[in-house]
Amino acid sequence: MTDTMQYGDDAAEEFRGSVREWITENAPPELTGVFDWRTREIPGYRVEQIVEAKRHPAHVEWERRCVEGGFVCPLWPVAAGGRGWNRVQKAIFEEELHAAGVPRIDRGMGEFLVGPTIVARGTAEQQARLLPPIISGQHRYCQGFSEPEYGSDLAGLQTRGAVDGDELVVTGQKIWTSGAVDANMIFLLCRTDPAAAKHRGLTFAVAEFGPHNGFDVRPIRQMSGAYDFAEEFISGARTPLSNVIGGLGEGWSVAMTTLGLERDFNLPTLSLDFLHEFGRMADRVRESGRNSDPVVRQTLARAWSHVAIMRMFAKRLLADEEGTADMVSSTKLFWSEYHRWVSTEDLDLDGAAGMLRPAGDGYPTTPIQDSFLAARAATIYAGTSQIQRNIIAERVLGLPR
Amino acid sequence: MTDTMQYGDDAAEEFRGSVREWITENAPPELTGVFDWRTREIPGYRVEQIVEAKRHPAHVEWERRCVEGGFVCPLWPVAAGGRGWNRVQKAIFEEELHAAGVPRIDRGMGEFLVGPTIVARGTAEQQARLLPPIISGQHRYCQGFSEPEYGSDLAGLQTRGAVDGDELVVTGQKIWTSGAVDANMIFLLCRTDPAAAKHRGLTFAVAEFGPHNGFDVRPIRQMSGAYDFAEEFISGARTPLSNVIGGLGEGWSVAMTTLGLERDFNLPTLSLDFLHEFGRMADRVRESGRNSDPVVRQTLARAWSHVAIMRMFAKRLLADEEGTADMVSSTKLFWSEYHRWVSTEDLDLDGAAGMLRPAGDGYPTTPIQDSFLAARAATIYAGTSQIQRNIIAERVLGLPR
Amino acid sequence: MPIDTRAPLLAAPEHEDLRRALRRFLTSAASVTRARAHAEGEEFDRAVWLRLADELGVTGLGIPEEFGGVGFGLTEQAVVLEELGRELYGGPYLASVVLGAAALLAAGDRAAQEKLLPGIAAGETVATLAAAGVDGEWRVGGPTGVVAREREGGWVLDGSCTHVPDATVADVLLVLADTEQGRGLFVLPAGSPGLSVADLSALDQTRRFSRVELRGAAAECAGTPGDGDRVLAAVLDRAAVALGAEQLGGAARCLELAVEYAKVRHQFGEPIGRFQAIKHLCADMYLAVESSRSAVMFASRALDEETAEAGAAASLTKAWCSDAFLQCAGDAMQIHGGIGYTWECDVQLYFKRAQSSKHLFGGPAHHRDTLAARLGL
Amino acid sequence: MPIDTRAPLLAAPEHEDLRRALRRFLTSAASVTRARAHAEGEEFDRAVWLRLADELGVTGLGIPEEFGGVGFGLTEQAVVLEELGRELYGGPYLASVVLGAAALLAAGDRAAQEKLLPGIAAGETVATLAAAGVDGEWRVGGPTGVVAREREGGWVLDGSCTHVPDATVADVLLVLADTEQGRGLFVLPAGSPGLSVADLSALDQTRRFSRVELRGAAAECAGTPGDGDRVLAAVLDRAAVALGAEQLGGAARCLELAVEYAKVRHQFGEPIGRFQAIKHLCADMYLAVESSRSAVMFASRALDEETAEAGAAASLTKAWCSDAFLQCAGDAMQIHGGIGYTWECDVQLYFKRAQSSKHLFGGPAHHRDTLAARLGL
Repeated sequence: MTDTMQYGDDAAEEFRGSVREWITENAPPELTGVFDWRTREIPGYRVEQIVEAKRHPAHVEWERRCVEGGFVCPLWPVAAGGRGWNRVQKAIFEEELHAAGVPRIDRGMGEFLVGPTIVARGTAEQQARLLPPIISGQHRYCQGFSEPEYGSDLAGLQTRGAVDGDELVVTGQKIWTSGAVDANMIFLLCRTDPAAAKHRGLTFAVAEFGPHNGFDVRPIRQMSGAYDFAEEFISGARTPLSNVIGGLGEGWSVAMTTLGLERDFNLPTLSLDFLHEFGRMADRVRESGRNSDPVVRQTLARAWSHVAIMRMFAKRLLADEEGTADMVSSTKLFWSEYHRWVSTEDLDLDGAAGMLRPAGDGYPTTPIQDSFLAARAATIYAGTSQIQRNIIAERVLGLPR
Repeated sequence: MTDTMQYGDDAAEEFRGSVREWITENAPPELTGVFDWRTREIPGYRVEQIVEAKRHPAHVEWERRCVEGGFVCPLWPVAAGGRGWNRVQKAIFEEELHAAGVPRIDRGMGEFLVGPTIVARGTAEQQARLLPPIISGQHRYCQGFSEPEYGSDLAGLQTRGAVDGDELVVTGQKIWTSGAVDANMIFLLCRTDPAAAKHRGLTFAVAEFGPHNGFDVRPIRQMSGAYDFAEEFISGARTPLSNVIGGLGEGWSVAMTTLGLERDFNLPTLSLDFLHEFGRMADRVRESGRNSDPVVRQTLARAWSHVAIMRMFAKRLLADEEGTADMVSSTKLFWSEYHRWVSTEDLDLDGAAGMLRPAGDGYPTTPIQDSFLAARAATIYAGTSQIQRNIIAERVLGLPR
Repeated sequence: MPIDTRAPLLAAPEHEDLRRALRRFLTSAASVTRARAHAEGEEFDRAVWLRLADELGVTGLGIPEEFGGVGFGLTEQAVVLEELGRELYGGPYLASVVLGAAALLAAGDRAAQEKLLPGIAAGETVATLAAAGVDGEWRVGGPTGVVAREREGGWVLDGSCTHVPDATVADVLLVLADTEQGRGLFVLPAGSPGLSVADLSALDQTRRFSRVELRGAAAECAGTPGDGDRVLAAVLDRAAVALGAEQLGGAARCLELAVEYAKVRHQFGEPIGRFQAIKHLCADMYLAVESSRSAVMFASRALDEETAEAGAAASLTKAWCSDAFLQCAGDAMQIHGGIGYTWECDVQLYFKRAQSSKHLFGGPAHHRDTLAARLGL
Repeated sequence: MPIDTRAPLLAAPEHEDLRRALRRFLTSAASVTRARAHAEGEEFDRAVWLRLADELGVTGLGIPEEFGGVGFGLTEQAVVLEELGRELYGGPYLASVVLGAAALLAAGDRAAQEKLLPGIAAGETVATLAAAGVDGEWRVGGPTGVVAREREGGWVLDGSCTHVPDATVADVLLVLADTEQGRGLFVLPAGSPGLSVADLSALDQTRRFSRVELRGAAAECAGTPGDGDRVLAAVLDRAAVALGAEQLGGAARCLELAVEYAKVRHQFGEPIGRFQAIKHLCADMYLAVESSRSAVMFASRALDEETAEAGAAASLTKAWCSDAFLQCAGDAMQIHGGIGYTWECDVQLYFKRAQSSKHLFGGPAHHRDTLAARLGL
């Protein structure tokens, strides 16, 4: 049934009812007050703020119930410990969580990248050993792909992987590692055969992450003051060969599987978050009486238009799983450029008051300032706006390379 | 004295006084009513409108006085029949004409391109024979460079020139010939040595223009309904070898001289014309009471800002003749993109009324509609906005080709 | 205002069947080449119109079954309008099937509906609506140039109305006029005594507008005098989305023309489509087209289902698609270079249609301000 | 409004000498590296400030000779501000030499001028102006948070003022305060009883702002009570152009940083500066920089010569340079990729300065509206 479920049809609405009921029964009432979960997908929140919110007893209890109820990693196959949901179900679940003001318990890169890669390319032994700790939260992954000179250009990476007995020994440097602050595992690409051609001789492996295993983690401070990314100097990090996914020298192909999964976009939830953010901006404008300023009205109308269209993009993506590859670059470009624009307009509404930050050590900022600063990263990471336009022109429109 | 004259210094102001006096004494009073000469440099006027205005007796009389007074082709050396003015003097003269609401008598491409090319590269005999009829208005030139497949890419042009006795016989096709409607002479590039490398073997010549000399002129209708350009099919057009400038096979180098002269920009006058156009838009807004609409006010403030900056660009160009090559692409990009924007805003101010044209045959339009349509050509001709940005990036900023 | 998360969204397979059939038909029988001929004076081709009605069934699509239509909504009509917009079709689809039918349906006059809607649905009756103010703006509560007076049990109209689409080919005119009770909707057949229709010269020659003069012309009132502004408001929301769909079609076609040209036109030894500047213009056009498509899908469904955000969605769509179409037509022209602004190039026809449609039924700034009001700002 | 066509325009050779000397000095003694240290808590380096005053003579540039200055105008100061802006210099040039001196000159109080201007010109006295409203906006006629009362032949100030630049390093404070006769300008030395100054946390850490609290602090009135709004209006036009010049410097430096990085950063085997998308971003930044330069030249000269368009030129300049600087800083960041938004990269300092300066002395929309008014709209 769920395979043919269409977003909005009777089966979907029945599903919606059932998850809503479960949420109502299980979400701790005080959880909504811990954090504004309705905007957590929007660039601008600091990892440390979210990490702290997750330590709240209400969140800990909610996490326990979600794990027990089987609502973690729900897109994973049942055999892998998931629910085997399709994207429509996940979107509906997240919509209901958003409506309730509580977060989905996600496992970050473990859930979206590592797990599905292991499901697709790992052995049965690897699946049995590596997937459950992701669901339980015991393994928290970060990604080790980018290197200082090879951001968009993976095939040239230089980090070495040497086989030593039944272990792989990794030496080199990685950068732009998001989630490194909180991670205890890493999945990475390293070059195990330096003699092979550029995109051959790469190996994909998971490894324990931290100083105890040769990872000298240096958090990278962003202009917002947050440390959402890190750089690692890797000297002799070890991992058993049984942690190599897809076999030695097969890393390029495995990495392409992983990067394909980055398309498992979160636009349905993101667009709801942007709508929530718009609502807060509209409330501020109403409170200040500036809703009578025709220039401000034009701006807010443009903002809502973007969000409504983004919401519709999300529905189109959900309705048409086949054609989505064509649209992923478009939707990334659309929301990241929108957010760069709207977050500037939002801060501009504060006028001179927006020049000041809250007092305190370590460059604290207002949520609007956070958004303004973080929005500048979103047009760069996961493919710059320039690269997205290239992809649209070449892959979607067929212009010559 | 005039060589060291600075725009705005005492010598320049003395010069201004003298030309103003001459204009006051010589401009026929009724000439200002014949046409809105203050906006004639802005894209949007049709060649046929200007041709008609020039037939008015007041204009004929004004032209006669300007020729007699030696105010035609004033940048040409005195020996060539000009006044040997520098650009500052020409700009001041044009400012005074603009203030008086009367046109400068210009000789179009004859004055700006052909004449200076002949001065630089022609023989004494050619100068004596070919320059005076430009000043008198007897020779009216159009330009035969572009070909259908070679717009921006001159070196590949295909029109053939064969030497037959003491004549050059030209066969081929030219396009985007502006001024063809009114011209009786052409300067063109043709390939006289097909065996030579791409940009060698070209020859630059002037020739009589018209059906009597093998030029089958087919006016190109623009979307405005005007015929400002033409395409020519050239079958055996003849011109004496004495009309070859710079020698057979030297055409590329002569053409580079000519194209360098396209930099003899008219920004000082153009910016005054844009200011005049802005004034008309501001008047319309005031009359309709829309000056109280904050959205419209923002638009008009932006428009005036562009014009004021353009005016200042013009002064900087005048003050710094050496550094101008760096700025020519910038000013072209600036004014053409500005005009594309402002002419749309201008027509938008008319709302639904702007959907209608004046009645009459042949697609007559209002001046605002004319501007709106013609502005789309200006971001294309004389180097598209894309090409101007390339030039700025490579030649001015030094980014790699 | 919440954005409804429930409505199913995907264009049904039947929509795609309709789209394919219509595109096949238009390409052969009513392509932009015919639109150009129409622009240069060719008469309205009623045979093509009747084939659209009979063979494709598009005229009855949005009219209830009880009045001889198919009983679908704007969602389905949007497919038709997009396809017509791709070819700049010059027939009275917007005038008759969108404005005319919507006005009759909104006015709720059963007798008028039974009399006129079956003919409109069948394509046999061409209707149009005269409702622009004296300045050409279609606005609820705006000034109207027509006065209706009761006389001898009927009504008599005097005055004039501009920006009436396709009035010269209409069989029946619906006219919004002032009465002592407020504005009302009136009906009179073409050729009525005292009615004269004159074509206007338009920037966009592919869509014909007329000025309608009324000198004591007899007319019937459809619905209730005084109810005209409510009727017009309902019509304008539908018209905004319908025109948005048409603009989407034009924008999409401009993108195609630009991409096709960029693949074949060479400069400096390469197809210009290999230059990143051209690629990025095209990518931005693609985003403009697909965002417009999202807007049209959102708004047509919202109006069909009468959701709370229907009005906001309509305003959004007209503003958004207007900007997107002009962007795409302008950039297609830029990519075509010199050829693009010649009379012979189809791109200029789209460019003029884009600028003109932008101001039909209210410009983008007006719609954004209305949208803000509808969001409670 | 006509745009004056007469004024000579080219930067005089002496300006270029000043520019070169200043750039040399700043690069070695007060580069953006020092600005970063200052942002992270380093104290104001008075030695560098005094060298700027003594060796470069920039503090007296715009002050009349009779008060110990050089007697030049904004045209010359603009060169200085552009260079300071290039390095995000964190000293009190804007506060003391632009705001402080301009306020004293506008207020026209000879005694106060003779007492304070020579010190400001010599760099020995650092002044600042507290004139923002309670919301941080510097606006003529806006709400002020300070009240001045006459007592025992002098004046006493109570209240508070936010967004006071460099107040923690100022030797003397000029304060705009409400009196019974209207607003007036008041002077009090740093350390006065009842005066307290606290640094504010700012988005842009390279420029320090303070909150000034006044509790019965004694002050002298400079000029006439009631004349404060006129004084503020004169100061604000000069401040708008001065800040515009500083923004121009920041924008120009961002362009340089972007171009330098685009030449050396390789991706896909090529310097990224070979990609047309990067080239065109840089070309548009160049246009933003050079148009800003034109605006600054226009406005500084117009204010110096008190031409009819001086006010319009000032508003234009603040609006234009604000947009240009944010554009250039943002695009420089985009071109730098991931590195660009790290704390370690200088581009982020420019980016924050750009957004912050945009709202100092009124944002772009405010200035455009003022410009429209000054054009008679």
